[in-house]
Amino acid sequence: MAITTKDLQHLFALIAGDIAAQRDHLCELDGAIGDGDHGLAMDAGCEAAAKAVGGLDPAQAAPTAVFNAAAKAFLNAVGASSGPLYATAFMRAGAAVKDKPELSDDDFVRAFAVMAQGIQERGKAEPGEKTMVDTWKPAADAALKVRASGSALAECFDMADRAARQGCEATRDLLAAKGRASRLGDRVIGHIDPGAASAAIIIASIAKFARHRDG
Amino acid sequence: MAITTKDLQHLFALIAGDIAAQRDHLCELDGAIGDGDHGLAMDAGCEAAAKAVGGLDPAQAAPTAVFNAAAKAFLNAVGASSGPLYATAFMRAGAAVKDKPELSDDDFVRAFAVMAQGIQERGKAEPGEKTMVDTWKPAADAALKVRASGSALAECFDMADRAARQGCEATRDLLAAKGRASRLGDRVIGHIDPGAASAAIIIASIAKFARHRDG
Amino acid sequence: MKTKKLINAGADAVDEMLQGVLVAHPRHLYAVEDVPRAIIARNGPRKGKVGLVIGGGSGHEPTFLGYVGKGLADAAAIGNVFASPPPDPIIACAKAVDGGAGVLFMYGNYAGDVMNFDMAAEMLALDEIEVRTVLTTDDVASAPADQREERRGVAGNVFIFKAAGAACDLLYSFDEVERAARHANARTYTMGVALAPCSLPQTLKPNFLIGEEEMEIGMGIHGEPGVARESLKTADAVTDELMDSILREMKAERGDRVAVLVNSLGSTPMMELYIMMRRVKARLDEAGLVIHTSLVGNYCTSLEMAGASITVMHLDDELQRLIDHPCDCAMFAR
Amino acid sequence: MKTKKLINAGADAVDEMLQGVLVAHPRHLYAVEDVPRAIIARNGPRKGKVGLVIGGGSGHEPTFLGYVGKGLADAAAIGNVFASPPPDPIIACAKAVDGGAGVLFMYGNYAGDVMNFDMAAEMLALDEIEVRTVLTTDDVASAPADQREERRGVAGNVFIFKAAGAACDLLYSFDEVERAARHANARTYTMGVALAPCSLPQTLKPNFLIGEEEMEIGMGIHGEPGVARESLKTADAVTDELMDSILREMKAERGDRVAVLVNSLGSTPMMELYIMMRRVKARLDEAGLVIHTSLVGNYCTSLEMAGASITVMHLDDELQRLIDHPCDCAMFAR
Ligand SMILES: Nc1ncnc2c1ncn2[C@@H]1O[C@H](COP(=O)(O)OP(=O)(O)O)[C@@H](O)[C@H]1O
Ligand SMILES: Nc1ncnc2c1ncn2[C@@H]1O[C@H](COP(=O)(O)OP(=O)(O)O)[C@@H](O)[C@H]1O
Ligand SMILES: [Mg+2]
Ligand SMILES: [Mg+2]
Ligand SMILES: [Mg+2]
Ligand SMILES: [Mg+2]
Repeated sequence: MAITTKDLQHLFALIAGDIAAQRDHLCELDGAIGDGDHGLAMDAGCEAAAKAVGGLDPAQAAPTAVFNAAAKAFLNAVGASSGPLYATAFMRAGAAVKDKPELSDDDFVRAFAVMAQGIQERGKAEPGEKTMVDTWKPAADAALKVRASGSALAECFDMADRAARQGCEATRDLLAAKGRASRLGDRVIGHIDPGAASAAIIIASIAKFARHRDG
Repeated sequence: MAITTKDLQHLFALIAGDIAAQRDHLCELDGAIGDGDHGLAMDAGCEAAAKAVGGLDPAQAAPTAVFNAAAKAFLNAVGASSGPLYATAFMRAGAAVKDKPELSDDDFVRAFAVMAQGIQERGKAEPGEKTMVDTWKPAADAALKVRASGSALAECFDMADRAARQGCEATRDLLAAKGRASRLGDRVIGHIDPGAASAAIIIASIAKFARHRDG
Repeated sequence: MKTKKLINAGADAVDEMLQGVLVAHPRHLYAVEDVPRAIIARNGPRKGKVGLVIGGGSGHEPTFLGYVGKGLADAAAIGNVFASPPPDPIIACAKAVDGGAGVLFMYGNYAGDVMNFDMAAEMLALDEIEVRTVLTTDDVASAPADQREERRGVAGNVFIFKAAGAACDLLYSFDEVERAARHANARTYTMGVALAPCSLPQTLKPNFLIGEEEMEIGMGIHGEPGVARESLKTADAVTDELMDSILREMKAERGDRVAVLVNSLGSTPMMELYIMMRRVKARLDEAGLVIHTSLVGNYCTSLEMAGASITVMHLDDELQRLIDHPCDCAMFAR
Repeated sequence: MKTKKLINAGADAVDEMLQGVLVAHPRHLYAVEDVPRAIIARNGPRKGKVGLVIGGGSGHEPTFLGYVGKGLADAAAIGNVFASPPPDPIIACAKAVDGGAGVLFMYGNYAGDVMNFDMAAEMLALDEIEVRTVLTTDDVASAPADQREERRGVAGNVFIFKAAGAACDLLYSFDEVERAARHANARTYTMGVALAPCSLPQTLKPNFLIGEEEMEIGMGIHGEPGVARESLKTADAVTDELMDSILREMKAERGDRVAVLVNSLGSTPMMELYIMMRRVKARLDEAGLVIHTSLVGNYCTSLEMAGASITVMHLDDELQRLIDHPCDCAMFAR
């Protein structure tokens, strides 16, 4: 069963709700090693994206338009670090599904993987630098790998979710090399990276979405 | 036994000590209906006065010089409302004892009474307007009256002290007509006037001084 | 719990501040020799010009010393925190700025200031320096309209001093300076609101208590209680409440011009002031009034008190000219 | 417990602030049509002049929009509180100020700002508008001296933007503007100390925790942790600690001139800043350095954060000329 524009609209709404529920928690995480606004940025961005995407006519708009609308809305609502990172992610996803009226499971996993790649390229960050890349990269790798072995979408994203959570948790012991936290030396040890935490929430939402479709 | 310059030096030191001990309490009273600095002003003023007076050579300086030095030092250390009020009080006392090498009990009571009068004239305040006049005026009246009946100095100032405390306490129920508190309408009801309270402390110090001399 | 401050000994704060002011602004300001609390404009006073001496307690910076300079005040006498200066520095100021045309004292209407400046004026009379006094009384909250002369002087000082200083700089006669100063004061209205207290450097304790959800309408700039304690409202609602009082008294006609000051009491940031400014503009538009000039920022503070005040000066042609007249002060230039 | 603020809805604070700024300063500033976060100088941009676009998060007022005006920046792109603006308003600023001689982007070195401004520059390149970028990196606390380009940009922005804006106004070529801007940045050093946090308008919760007797040396202007948490010291001791770091790096020679900024992070009052200024002067005297100009006040804030920073710009003849060049901004004039 293919993934339609309508499904993607649901997905963006799901993400926005899950992020909103963690807004204050994400601000607290950012307060410890950053400037305390990451929850606000992600909440504003995801809400704007869901709203822009929700406003599209599913009969007219292909999945590529969904991702592009999300990119634009997220970026303009947020700025900050998260804005360009997620806008780039969504734009890459949009490019990867160009011309497709709806998405196969393979298409969807590929879109997911290029999102991770887009984030990494925009931020010029490597894994291990205590950023959201530490969540996105292992999650994308896991999804691709499980999909290559022929598993269903739900299973791909279950494994992605697990990898994301591990990657996020592992940022606790890392020094930061990118972003605001990179100036703090070993004072960041013991704190999870807020961008890694919000990424894990988003990936959990996607896993929920995939489970719901397959189940 | 006449009151000498040396005695007056002790008196000013006594007052400075007693006011210093109540500095924070006076600030609290002023915080409720004024700007919270009355303890600082009285402490700085009395300390400066005691220091200036203490620096005089008792062999050279007559009582008038003591009061004038106190006036100048108090005024320059303080400004505020209390500065001109107490400076005027001390100047009047100085004028009242001009040319006297030392003070008889009558002289001392008269000096006390003109202090009260000086405060009243400088501030243009009548009793009942919730100011230090509500302490000074009844105290001066009491001292004069008791002295006229021939009592000893200690008794004069015991009665002055009692009248001062009553006058001070009575400001609690008054509306304010002068000073910062005069803009507050009935919000001042229930609060003692800080200037009335510091005046009561000073008069209590004088009573202690008089008791000590007579006793 | 003590308020944290970047000070040395609390009792030295005012004098050390003044030392810092002089080293920061040597081209604008100096202190009279041996009278460190008498701060004089380098380029202000001159022969034939009425000398303008302002002053009051410390803790309101840039009021008073920030408004000393060419085209504004010639000198400021500086007191302890929230306390009038004693007569000595006032006298030193007057002598330093006397250009033979008279010396005008201008300061906020507080009992302490009145007594100290009056004592100074009495002593200056002995030296045949003619002194007159114009008290500022712009704080609408501090007395009813029919007792205007009982009111306190607050942030409106900025506009009132500015107008008077311009009149002096334009070499108005002593009579005319006095008239213009009274006129400026009579047409200036301020209302403030406080959200949180400040602490004096000597005590480091909050100088009043206020609930976590409360605000105090009409609080004085020394933390003196105001007219009412209410629960905190939105910026628009608070601005409306302040503007209602001001507009009610001002009795301006549609098309009249005003000067506006949205002032922080200390720790309220510019973001909040400009949010209020937006509403001030809406209210003035509604009343058909035209903003000729506006100031937004820290102009008359109470150390780190949280809150803001709104001042409106009801301009006429003369006041507009005086407000537009250039001035060059250490902390304020036009 | 919530921080009390004079705002309406927290999410509207930035836009309402900008509306207030525009009604307060109509002769200085306007916003690009339909792009309210792109604030342009009325008298700045002109043909043949390099256009200077600055920008960053809100909450630092008067940084950034207060430095938009003739002789300084031509435009500011404004982000949410403590968040870089997105590319759209940056692009709108660049287009509005492009005089055909190139557009220079200047902003503090933060990952978010770099990504957004870079995206904007990429998109402007498609429109054949040539953009170059000079990041400010004056915060000594934020990286060791051998990683100068990793440092954050903080209050030194004021002097660095001022120098670059003057170079633009003097019609320096694009190459020369860029060189002067880098030169200004390279010679500017800032160290700050925070005493108490601020709260974002959307959360009204303190953005960091700090003990009742503690201070944070080198805290960032968004409340990012600094280099060390210590117990609060006297103003002189704190100033010494900040000046030690600055002087150690600056390597100035006796007789050299400097520009000094003692800046409040928000709620620290002028009294405390001038007490620090006094000590700054003593330290500079000791080092044989001459203060050419000094600024003391709220120049680069973090909402109502308590604390202060000291900036020293090590002048040479060119920087001195640029710093002295007149400018006329809504919140800053020379
Ligand atoms: N160069 C980068 N590459 C990838 N992620 C980054 C980079 N810089 C910052 N981040 C992520 O952004 C998060 C902070 O985002 P946010 O708080 O929204 O922005 P800001 O730092 O501008 O306040 C960090 O926790 C980190 O995960
Ligand atoms: N006109 C006046 N006459 C007599 N006493 C006055 C007058 N004005 C003020 N006071 C007294 O001064 C006290 C306040 O003194 P203080 O706090 O030192 O000065 P300030 O009001 O300048 O802060 C008041 O409590 C009151 O007793
Ligand atoms: Mg952040
Ligand atoms: Mg008082
Ligand atoms: Mg006082
Ligand atoms: Mg941020």
